Amino acid sequence: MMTYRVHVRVMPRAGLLDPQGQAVEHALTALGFEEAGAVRVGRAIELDVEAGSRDEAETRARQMCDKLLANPVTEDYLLEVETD
Amino acid sequence: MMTYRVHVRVMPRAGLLDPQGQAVEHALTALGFEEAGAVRVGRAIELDVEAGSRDEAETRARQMCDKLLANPVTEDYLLEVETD
Amino acid sequence: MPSVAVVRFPGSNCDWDSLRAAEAAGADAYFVWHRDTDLRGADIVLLPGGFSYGDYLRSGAIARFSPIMQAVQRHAGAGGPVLGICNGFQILCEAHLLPGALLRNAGLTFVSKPVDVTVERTETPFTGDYELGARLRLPVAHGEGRFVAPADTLRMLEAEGRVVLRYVAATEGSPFQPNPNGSANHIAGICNAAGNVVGIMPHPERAADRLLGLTGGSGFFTSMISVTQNSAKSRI
Amino acid sequence: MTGSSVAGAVTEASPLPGEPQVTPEIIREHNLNDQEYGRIVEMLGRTPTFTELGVFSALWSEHCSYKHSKPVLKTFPTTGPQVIQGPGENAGVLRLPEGWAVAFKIESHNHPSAVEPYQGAATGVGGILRDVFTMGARPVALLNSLRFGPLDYPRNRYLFAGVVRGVGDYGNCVGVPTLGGEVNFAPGYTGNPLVNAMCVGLLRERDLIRAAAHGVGNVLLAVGARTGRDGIHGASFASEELSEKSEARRPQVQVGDPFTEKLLLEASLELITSGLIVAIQDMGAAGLTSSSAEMAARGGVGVEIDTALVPAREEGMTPYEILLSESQERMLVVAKPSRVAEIQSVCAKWELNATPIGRVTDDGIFRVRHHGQTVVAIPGQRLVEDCPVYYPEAREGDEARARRDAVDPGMPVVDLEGALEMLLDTPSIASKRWVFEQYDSTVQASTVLPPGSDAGVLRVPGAEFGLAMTVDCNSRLIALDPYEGGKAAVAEAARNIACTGAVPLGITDCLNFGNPEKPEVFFQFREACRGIADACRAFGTPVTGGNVSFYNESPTGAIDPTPTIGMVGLLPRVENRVPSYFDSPRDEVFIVGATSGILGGSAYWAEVCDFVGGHQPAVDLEAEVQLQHFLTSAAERRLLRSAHDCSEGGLAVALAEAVMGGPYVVGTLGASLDLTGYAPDVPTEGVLYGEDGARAVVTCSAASARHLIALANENQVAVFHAGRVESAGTLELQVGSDLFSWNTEALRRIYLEAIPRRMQHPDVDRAVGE
Ligand SMILES: Nc1ncnc2c1ncn2[C@@H]1O[C@H](COP(=O)(O)OP(=O)(O)O)[C@@H](O)[C@H]1O
Ligand SMILES: [Mg+2]
Repeated sequence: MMTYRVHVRVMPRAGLLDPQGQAVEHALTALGFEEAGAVRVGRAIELDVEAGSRDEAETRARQMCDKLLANPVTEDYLLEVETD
Repeated sequence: MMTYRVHVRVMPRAGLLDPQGQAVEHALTALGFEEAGAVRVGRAIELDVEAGSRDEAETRARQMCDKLLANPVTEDYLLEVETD
Repeated sequence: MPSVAVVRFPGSNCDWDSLRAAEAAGADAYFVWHRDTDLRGADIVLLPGGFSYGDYLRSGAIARFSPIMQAVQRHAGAGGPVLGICNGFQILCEAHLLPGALLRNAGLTFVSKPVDVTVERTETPFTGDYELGARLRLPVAHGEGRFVAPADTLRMLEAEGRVVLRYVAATEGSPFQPNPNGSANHIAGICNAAGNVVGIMPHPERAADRLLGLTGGSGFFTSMISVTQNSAKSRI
Repeated sequence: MTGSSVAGAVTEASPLPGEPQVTPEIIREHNLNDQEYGRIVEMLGRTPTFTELGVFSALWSEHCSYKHSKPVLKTFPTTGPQVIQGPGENAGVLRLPEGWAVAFKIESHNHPSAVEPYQGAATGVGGILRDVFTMGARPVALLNSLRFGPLDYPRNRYLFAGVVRGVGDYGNCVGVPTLGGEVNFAPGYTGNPLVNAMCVGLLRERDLIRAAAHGVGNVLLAVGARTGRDGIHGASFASEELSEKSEARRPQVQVGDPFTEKLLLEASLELITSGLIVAIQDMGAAGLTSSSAEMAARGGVGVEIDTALVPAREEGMTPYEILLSESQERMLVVAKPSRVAEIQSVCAKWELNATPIGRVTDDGIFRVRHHGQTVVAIPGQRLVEDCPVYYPEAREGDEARARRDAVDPGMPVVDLEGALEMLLDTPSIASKRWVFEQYDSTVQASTVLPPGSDAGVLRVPGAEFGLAMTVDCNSRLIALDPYEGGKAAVAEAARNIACTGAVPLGITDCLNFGNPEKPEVFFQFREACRGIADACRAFGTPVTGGNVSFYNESPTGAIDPTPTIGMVGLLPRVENRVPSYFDSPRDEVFIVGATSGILGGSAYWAEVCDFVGGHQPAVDLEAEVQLQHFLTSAAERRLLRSAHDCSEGGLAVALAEAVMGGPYVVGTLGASLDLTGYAPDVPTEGVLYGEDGARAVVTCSAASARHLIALANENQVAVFHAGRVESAGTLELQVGSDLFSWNTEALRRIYLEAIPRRMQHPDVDRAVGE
């Protein structure tokens, strides 16, 4: 058994209004960062997963996302297992 | 000028209480994911940055984090510029 | 006397308000705990407002897995009336008893104020006592009340007349925005295909008493009583 | 065994291996002066251990020991037939009808909010909620009093937005409605905002529980959240001493978890009403140290704790850290050993841990062990009560006197008609809808008069009576004349209560001042308290508790002195509550109370003439009492359609607010009023904008007018019939030959938009993304 650090990014589904992203973009521009655009704001989740292998860790993490961490109706997620 | 996609992860500073992370960990365990632990929940921000070079994009993105995207008192951030 | 089970999750905070409103309408109302596994033969189920599990991750996302929710699923599947108010609505969506999702308000702040809504469907156990198109003033108090659903789902909801409450602008010169949270199609409440499961963001239990200034909400509770009594009669 | 003990040691304790030596530097870093340290050595008969030093520095801090304020606070009236519990407990308690009682308290969280507005404000609300429910009361209302620098500066907008969000998110989640508050903006608060949170709770009198440890051999349990390194006193230096690398892991910021608070609330009330426990107290400022030491002192017993037993959130926490941590959402419970199992099962139901960490002892010593080794042993009573008390010099500052004696306000920037619009656009006077719309004000389905009224009013399910509450303080008046200003703050609170028809019952106070070691600051403090005490005596509203917050210093010096008054009142029949706004056309409009037209300290001079100074109107306590009687008896006889007090902005602003109506009225009213006869020999600007107290604008039906006038005469209050409410949407005021006219809707727009307009900046909250 090994411990893997897993990083999950849960983002609002493309096309769905993202008021937070808009507000941040608006604020960035107001602060003089005109070069910023297409801002999206989502959730970042980090966790340890005990598993026999990297692949197993990833599979389990996917199950966690499908069941709880992401809402299939409105969100997409990306998953990375840290390599050490 | 090029457009770079930047990914920012803003996480609660280590040692700070993370009630949301606690609740998620608790829920995962209740759902039978005993192998999950040390859960932390933060924000994931994605944005385009127009810049002359990758380094410049990263420098500007850092400034955005310091000024707006992360709370210097309670949060740490990690920054990645997408390579294409 | 119809029996009403008010489900208490850790973090529910409109549990007493809902219980009292149901009792005032003449129900035999009692609490069931989220760890319970049966509803003690309730005719009607109320999922009250609040912040179940702190609304951490997504409102309703964790409460959905409470043991009691399986009993609620069975009750709903058998056509039993279920009303989710505010956090209760969010839980019903997360549990897929209702379509769509409730996201952070478009204004990004918590919104607590009275709003005007119209009753657009009276064939539900909770709106039968209202006139179709009736205009009610009810308080909202939520940070995540923006209803969203895929375009085809929205079309279906409209086509099947499953929008129960819709935000409207009040009379001329009124201070009300038509929509406090940016909901798609100004939707404030919907029901499932059978019409027995209803979710609404406004709080009728806070608008069922003259002394509190607003009375438009009592119909939700009187309706559910009449319905169950009639269906009881028809069974005899 | 006690390396550090000297001949004649009173108690024995030994340093942990590797803990810092107690050096003069360390002593200074603990903010203990020579006199205080001398008393410690005398008390122990030896050098304290490093951990003991931490304990002393916490309990002998200004916040816990009141060493600069004690003598002054003793001058407050604290007794009365309605008082069940005065100062000294977690909250004051007053008697209500039908076996009910009200517990209430106000607390400041200024410095944490200056560092981290969101968490600072949120944890401030959490702390005051716990103070109330540890008395056995269910929190039924929150209020908040806020002060910031002007909204023209991004930092101030950021602080304002973050604080309001923090106050809202916490109370909303726990499910306690916010019924009122106040917000003020002035340069004096730049860099040092004030965040005062008040909580009101209801209990059956028989369920009252006090935080006094009893019963030798009884168990101490830690209930609720685990203990982390949050907000450890002096952690900044201690961390270097204890371990270089761990520095980064030692945040000062306390993070609130309102979800756990809600569970803690329900569990605590269940434990109290079921009679399972002996005593309970919140682990607030100075955490485990103050809660255990204070509970022991109140009960005249000793306690013994093993810090190794305290559930910790992080690895390798030292006794020093565990004792001084200010992690939120924790309670300390005292109970009979035989009850522990039942207590743990109640807590388990609410998903909380209850862990035995120590016991009550008979030797009166505050003793702390770590894995058995004694690291703290201090005589308990003396630890809590023998901190040196100081009587600082008090001398009025010269520029304060100069400001008061100044005569020439200079030229107004607009005419008298434009002045009203300018005042309504002033954030301190403008509608606070932008604020209270972020607070759930209707949860618990008992809100009878919501924010936007003179005072918040709630009903008690199953009871006839209602409860009114408000917080008030006009710091401009305190700065100019602390004694009169102190009286004025209590008078305004009482007026706000009486306008709803309620009888003022008692107060809690939050005394926010600068550095008390400055003579001019201590003068403000002493005089303001004298004014508060005199007003409370006159009104029969005892002080039941409160909080002192010193050392509020902004870059430009001390903050404006701000003794916030939180008051509760009783409405014998809640359905007699009186709204603050004109109700229906053709109602008769009366102005109750007289004016001298004095403009000293007025908002008119401050905003329109940019002049803060002059002599303010003296507060006539007699007249205030008569007005209160008039208002409450008029409400009792159902004579009033509306009542609104005159405060900042004077009569003109009060009339405008009454005409504009509540935050959500539909349609607009108007009024055409003739004030010519009201104060014939007072100049027009004084009539419109003077800020004499003891006044209110009231309306009644034509039929009730006679009775209202008769009642006013009975109570010897001047009553002037000014005209009628009209359906036409204009406010017209005739004063002698001058006629002023405003469009009600236009005034409303100014009044409602003043704050949102300024907060539209996208930089409002660096945390828009949060
Ligand atoms: N921070 C706040 N939270 C809740 N309500 C508030 C706050 N600030 C102001 N209010 C409400 O706005 C109204 C006007 O406040 P204020 O100008 O202080 O009135 P008054 O001068 O009569 O005390 C009151 O009903 C008050 O309760
Ligand atoms: Mg006020």
